[in-house]
Amino acid sequence: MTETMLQMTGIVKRFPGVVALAGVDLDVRPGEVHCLLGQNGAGKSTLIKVLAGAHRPDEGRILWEGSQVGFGSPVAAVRHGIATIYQELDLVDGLSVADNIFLAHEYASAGFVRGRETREVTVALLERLGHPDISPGTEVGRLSAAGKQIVSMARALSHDARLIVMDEPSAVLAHDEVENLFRVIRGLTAAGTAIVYISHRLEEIREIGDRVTVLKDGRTVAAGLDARTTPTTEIVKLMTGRTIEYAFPPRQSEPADGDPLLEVSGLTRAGEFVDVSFAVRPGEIVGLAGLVGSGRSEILETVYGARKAGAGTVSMGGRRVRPGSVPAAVRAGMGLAPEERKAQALFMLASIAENVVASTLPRFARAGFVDRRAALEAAAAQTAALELRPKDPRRPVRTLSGGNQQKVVVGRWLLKGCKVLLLDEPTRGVDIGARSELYALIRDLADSGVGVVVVSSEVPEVLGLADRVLVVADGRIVHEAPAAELDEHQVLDLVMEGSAVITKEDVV
Amino acid sequence: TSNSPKEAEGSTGATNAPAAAAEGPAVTIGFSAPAADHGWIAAVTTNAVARAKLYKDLTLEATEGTNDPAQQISAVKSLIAKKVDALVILPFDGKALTEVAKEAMAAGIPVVNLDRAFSSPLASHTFIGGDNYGMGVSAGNFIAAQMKAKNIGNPVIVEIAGLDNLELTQDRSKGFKEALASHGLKVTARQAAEFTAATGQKVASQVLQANTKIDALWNHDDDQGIGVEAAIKQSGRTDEFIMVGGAGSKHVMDLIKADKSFVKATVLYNPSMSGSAISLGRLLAQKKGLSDLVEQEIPASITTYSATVTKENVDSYLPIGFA
Amino acid sequence: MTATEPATAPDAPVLRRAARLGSLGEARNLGLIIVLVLLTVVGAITAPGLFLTWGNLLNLLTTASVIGVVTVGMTFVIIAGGIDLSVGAIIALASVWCTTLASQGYGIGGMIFAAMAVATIVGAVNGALIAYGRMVPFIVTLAMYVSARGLAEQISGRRSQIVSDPAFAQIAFNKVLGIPLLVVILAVVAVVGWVLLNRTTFGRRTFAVGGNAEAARLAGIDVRRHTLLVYVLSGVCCGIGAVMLTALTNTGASTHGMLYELDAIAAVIIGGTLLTGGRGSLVGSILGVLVFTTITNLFILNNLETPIQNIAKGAIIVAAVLLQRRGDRRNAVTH
Amino acid sequence: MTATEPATAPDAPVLRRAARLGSLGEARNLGLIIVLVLLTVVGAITAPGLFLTWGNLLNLLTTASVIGVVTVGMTFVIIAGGIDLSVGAIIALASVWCTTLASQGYGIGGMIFAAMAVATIVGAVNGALIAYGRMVPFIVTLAMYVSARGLAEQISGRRSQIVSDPAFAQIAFNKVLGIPLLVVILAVVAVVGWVLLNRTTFGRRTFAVGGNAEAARLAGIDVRRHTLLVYVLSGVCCGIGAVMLTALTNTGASTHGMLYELDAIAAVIIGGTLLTGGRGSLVGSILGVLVFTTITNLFILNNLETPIQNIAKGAIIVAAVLLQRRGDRRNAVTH
Ligand SMILES: Nc1ncnc2c1ncn2[C@@H]1O[C@H](COP(=O)(O)OP(=O)(O)OP(=O)(O)O)[C@@H](O)[C@H]1O
Ligand SMILES: Nc1ncnc2c1ncn2[C@@H]1O[C@H](COP(=O)(O)OP(=O)(O)OP(=O)(O)O)[C@@H](O)[C@H]1O
Ligand SMILES: [Mg+2]
Ligand SMILES: [Mg+2]
Repeated sequence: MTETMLQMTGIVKRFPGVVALAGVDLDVRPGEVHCLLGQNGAGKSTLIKVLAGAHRPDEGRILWEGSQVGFGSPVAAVRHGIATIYQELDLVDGLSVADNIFLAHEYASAGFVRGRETREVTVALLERLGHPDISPGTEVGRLSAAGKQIVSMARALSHDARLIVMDEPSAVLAHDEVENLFRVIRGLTAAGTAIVYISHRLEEIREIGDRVTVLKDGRTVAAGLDARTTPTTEIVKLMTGRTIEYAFPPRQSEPADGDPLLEVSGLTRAGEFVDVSFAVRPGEIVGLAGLVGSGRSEILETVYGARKAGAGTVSMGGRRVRPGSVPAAVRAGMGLAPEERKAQALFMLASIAENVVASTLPRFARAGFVDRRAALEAAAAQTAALELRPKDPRRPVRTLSGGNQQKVVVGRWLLKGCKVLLLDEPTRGVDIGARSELYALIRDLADSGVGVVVVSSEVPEVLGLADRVLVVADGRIVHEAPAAELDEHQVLDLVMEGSAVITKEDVV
Repeated sequence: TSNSPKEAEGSTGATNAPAAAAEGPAVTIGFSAPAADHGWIAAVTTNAVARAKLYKDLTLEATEGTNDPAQQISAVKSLIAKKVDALVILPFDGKALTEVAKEAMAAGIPVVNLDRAFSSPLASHTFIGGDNYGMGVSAGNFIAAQMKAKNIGNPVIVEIAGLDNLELTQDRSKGFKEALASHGLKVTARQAAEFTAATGQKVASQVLQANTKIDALWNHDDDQGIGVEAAIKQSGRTDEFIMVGGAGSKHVMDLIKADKSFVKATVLYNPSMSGSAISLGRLLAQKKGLSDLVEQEIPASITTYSATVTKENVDSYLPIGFA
Repeated sequence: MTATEPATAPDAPVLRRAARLGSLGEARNLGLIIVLVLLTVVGAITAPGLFLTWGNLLNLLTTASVIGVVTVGMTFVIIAGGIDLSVGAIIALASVWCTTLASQGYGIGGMIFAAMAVATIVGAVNGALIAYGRMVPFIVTLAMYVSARGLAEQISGRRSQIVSDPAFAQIAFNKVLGIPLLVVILAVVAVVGWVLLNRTTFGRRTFAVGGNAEAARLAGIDVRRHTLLVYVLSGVCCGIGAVMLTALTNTGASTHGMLYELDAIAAVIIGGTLLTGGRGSLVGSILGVLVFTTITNLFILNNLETPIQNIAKGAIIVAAVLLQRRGDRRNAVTH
Repeated sequence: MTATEPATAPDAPVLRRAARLGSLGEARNLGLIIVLVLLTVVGAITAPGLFLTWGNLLNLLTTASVIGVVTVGMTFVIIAGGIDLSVGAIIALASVWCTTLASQGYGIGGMIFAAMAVATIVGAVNGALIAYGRMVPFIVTLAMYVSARGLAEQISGRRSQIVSDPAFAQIAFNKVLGIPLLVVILAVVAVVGWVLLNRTTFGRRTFAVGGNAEAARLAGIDVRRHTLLVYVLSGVCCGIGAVMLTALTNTGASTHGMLYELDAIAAVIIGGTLLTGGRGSLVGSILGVLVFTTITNLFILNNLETPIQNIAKGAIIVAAVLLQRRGDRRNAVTH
């Protein structure tokens, strides 16, 4: 099938101080998976927001199934059969899963919500996404980032649209979840639904994509490339304008020794994780691999004192850290770049600079008075090191693209420079180019004697970056080994078995 | 109660020709009072304005009422700055406004202190106001007499006071308590409303629940009384006890005259005093005396007696019953 | 097109976690009920034969009825992420308007219509300025709070306007199977409100608008229209409240409804609704009203002095909330 | 240490852009300044020779001084995501406490100390209950609003207490280079507050705590301690305000500071601070106080009837905010 379903031409979108889109073209055919690639800040999300009627374009025209349309509002787009999964999971925490999925298109008679019907359809949708475990009544605010992602996918499926736009759906998902997602996508495309798929993971593009459009600085630099055959180097060159060998920095030759910086022993939180013990030595990078929901975030947050441990101890340099107190952990020299940037890390109303120096203020203060110039320069340096776009650290952080916001979060802790750095999904939504920068920076930190703990849902990342890997399944450390001695499949098997074993035990 | 201004003026007692009304030099009088957040203060303000309208030679500068001494001080200062010829001040808090009143006097502007007394004689040329303590006494005496007449041994007497954080409320209750005591009686229950019909109903309805048998009830304020009256009717206990009002609204006087309800009397505390205050202010401003007094001088203090209005004497008071 | 392959193993932690946590609303309501029970016990002990009487109970509910109705509207406004400081003023204006000689000329029907119309219009003005004028609710309703009362004073000449039509006064006397009509009205308004909030699309969207306006917009909700409607709803409740209060006091006065905004907001917040919107419970709000009313009732039955009442009241409120928090584990975060 | 590349200072065009954008605060403040100018023009026209006089100006500022000081504290509280309904009550309590015969026995020093001590302690209690008792600010400070005033009434026996020491009264009469001391105090408090908010770590953290408490906590800020401190700060401001008001009125009374909570919050919100916290401007708050005070002053000078005044007041407030919004393009969200 070659006829085009959607054709966007010369789309321009300006924001105060930035041109987000400087003339973008995009054409999508029925039943295809059309991948949208581009660096952080290239304009992908803005483009799909224009398509979804969430932004009004300043110029350009949209042809939808032959006829010109201008979606004044999200409703209009939905009515035309275009559903969207936004990058910033825009769900209502206070409402239940079912209510979120059917918000604004509820099953209702005379304004009264038909509860059972809603629940039934919700269950079906979640089944289809491989998550019968999420109950329709659960308040969305209680779900993990991953859980929320599932719900927004269910929401997109709930209006049977002919075009579904997915803005980095896999960013918060681990391997198995992505498999579910792809299974669903194949089902949809088989039925003639078109998908616009945004991701920074090339291997995913290879697996699911049909054609690729590449954006750079708000312009279409390439369209209609074949998703499977186009060589990576070319795609990366189109995206970044330079060649990046997508490789991890070399590990230090001899494994780290000396007394551990951080020692965790017997840490337990009812319902989240059991008897977690591990140690981190100076200059060592420890990776935590595991499924979504396996409790890695909880482990990090508990080590950091953000959650109170039910049992077990955390000590830094041999001294016990007061449990359940973040200030204590920070004083002891820990830092945590949390998982959910919007909820747990960013001050959306503040500037980039404010956000970057948030944990480092005392350094720029004399007698409590902040040397704002120094702080600003430090922030500028940090963001430049992370290739933040746009550069100016005075801009409000809320105007940044998702990936750039993530860089701000990580940048905050790289700047802080603590003894032990805990990173939860540090590369979530960060583009290829910036990733290798990030890896380099993390490795530099380690080489300077900092102990690093990295949680990532991308197994290759854990294996590539870490010296030692802990495999977490269902709140237990089921395996520990030097990264060199493991490969992706081993890890995945371990994860699955682990959970299998544990769940059996629990049943008994 | 009426809504048309004409009647309203009538009820301010402003129509009976004011003393020394003979035209004099044109003068301006500044007027400042608390926020009109309840009927009595509202009537005071309305009466002052109505009274002023009767004099062709008088302009009234009425400032926004406020319950914040700081604001009222500033208002008075503005009036001083405007070089008014006389000031009529009903302070939210007499003591708090004393200093600024002194300033005015020092600036040669005669001050008429209305109702709530300053703490220094230097602060005003003349005080005119009601007798809060006396009001309580009148109410106490009337009730005591009634009880004796009905020869009820230790009767249940309840008191529904007004805004309790005002000094005048304390004085009224004090007078009531001591008058009753002089007859060997005491207040069984005392609760405070806020001078408004709504709060009157709210408090009274619950006081009625708290006291299964009542012989007499004194309510400090007739505007609040509208609510109290409603509550009593709603409780159905309309002929169990007598009720005495306060201040003296036209509505209550009508009830007393009709003598068909439980409202048997009200002890005057009449907002028309603001009218007199304006007249005095005008005379001071025009440097006139009180021609009808033997000595021309305007007395330093006029405390209007808090008469008890009953069905015997109600007709003579009806004209000044406020709306 | 349904799932072709079997779904992967559910990740157990999510389930466990989800299961353990009760909903914020319920937990808090439980707390408030405990508080009410305790207050009742105190009442029974300190005012034997007075507090626990049918008469006192009905009177207590009657006292709660007006503010209760207002609180229902306020609950919607706050859940939708707004605030309405003008409720008291609207009641004053509506009560005055419906008791002018002119209105009274039309008899009870005309009076009720006048009150409802005025209140609804004022609510709509609030809503329009906030939704379409994109102004801060606090400021808009504060302005209305000043203006509406001013207008009420202007119209009434600041005189209490006594209701002449006995039929109207009857509203406060009538009973339905022994229950005062006013209490029945509160019950009806509360139930209707509850259904509207928890069983209709309007209610769902109210939560959405307050919880995440941007998400609501992206979902296709007309956020502005909804905001407008919520303030209209609050206005309507004030209109009903005005009719009730006018009947109860047999007057319309510019002094009616003073501080109702504070009482209503307090009831809503103590009822577990977030001042920032998006989460809340109407049952909680009603319980909040009952708690506050009961406290005052206890004081009056025990004939406490005003200052003591106030000191104690504050303490009791704090105690009540602490009690509530025990019921509610969710906000037990470490720091 | 961590930065691998040299600090790239933001390039020129970027800087210019940033400058053009301006902070929301500034934009709104500009709006308020325009409003003030307009009010001044109106004053000059309607009350020639009265409004634009040095005397009236000082009088206006003196009136603004007490509420102004309170507003400074309130600004911190609201930016930190809280609210303080108890400011007026704290002022009443402090003024009463510092004018008891006992306190007056210690002379002016003792009186000032008494006021400051009481206010600070009450603020600390608020803060402790909110930060460590994890209770809703609205409820805690509402309870305090009731209790503190009750306590004031209890102590004073509901009779205002005259200040006997002339030295104390002098506070209201003293002038510094022709400027009333009270106005100077306001200026000093405002400047100190501005520096604290905009130039110190404390200020930055206040924004952080109000903007995203969870993020602040994970960023290593001791959110609870900071919250406590913010309410203490508000208490201190109330203490200063109490001393000023007591000197101004030469009395301590349980009726002092009525509705100050509303005036202060209104000034803060109209000044462009978000009721939800995280963003705000102290300059805006002060401008807000001046706008409100000027409006009242204009009315006094123009001798309008109070009801009309109130109606107009509401209208003016709305107009003012609309004017402000023109200054502020950024919150023009697409709906
Ligand atoms: N509301 C806004 N105001 C100002 N600038 C904005 C706004 N939204 C986006 N931008 C800018 O537009 C550009 C494109 O942003 P967009 O979110 O589309 O990037 P993206 O391709 O989605 O990046 P990422 O891969 O990180 O999600 C960025 O420079 C961003 O700063
Ligand atoms: N059902 C749930 N109820 C409450 N909080 C949850 C729930 N599921 C996840 N979370 C929270 O969401 C965050 C993500 O943790 P998650 O459960 O996904 O474990 P994880 O191993 O960190 O998985 P990932 O980091 O890959 O998302 C954690 O803060 C966790 O507490
Ligand atoms: Mg994006
Ligand atoms: Mg996680």
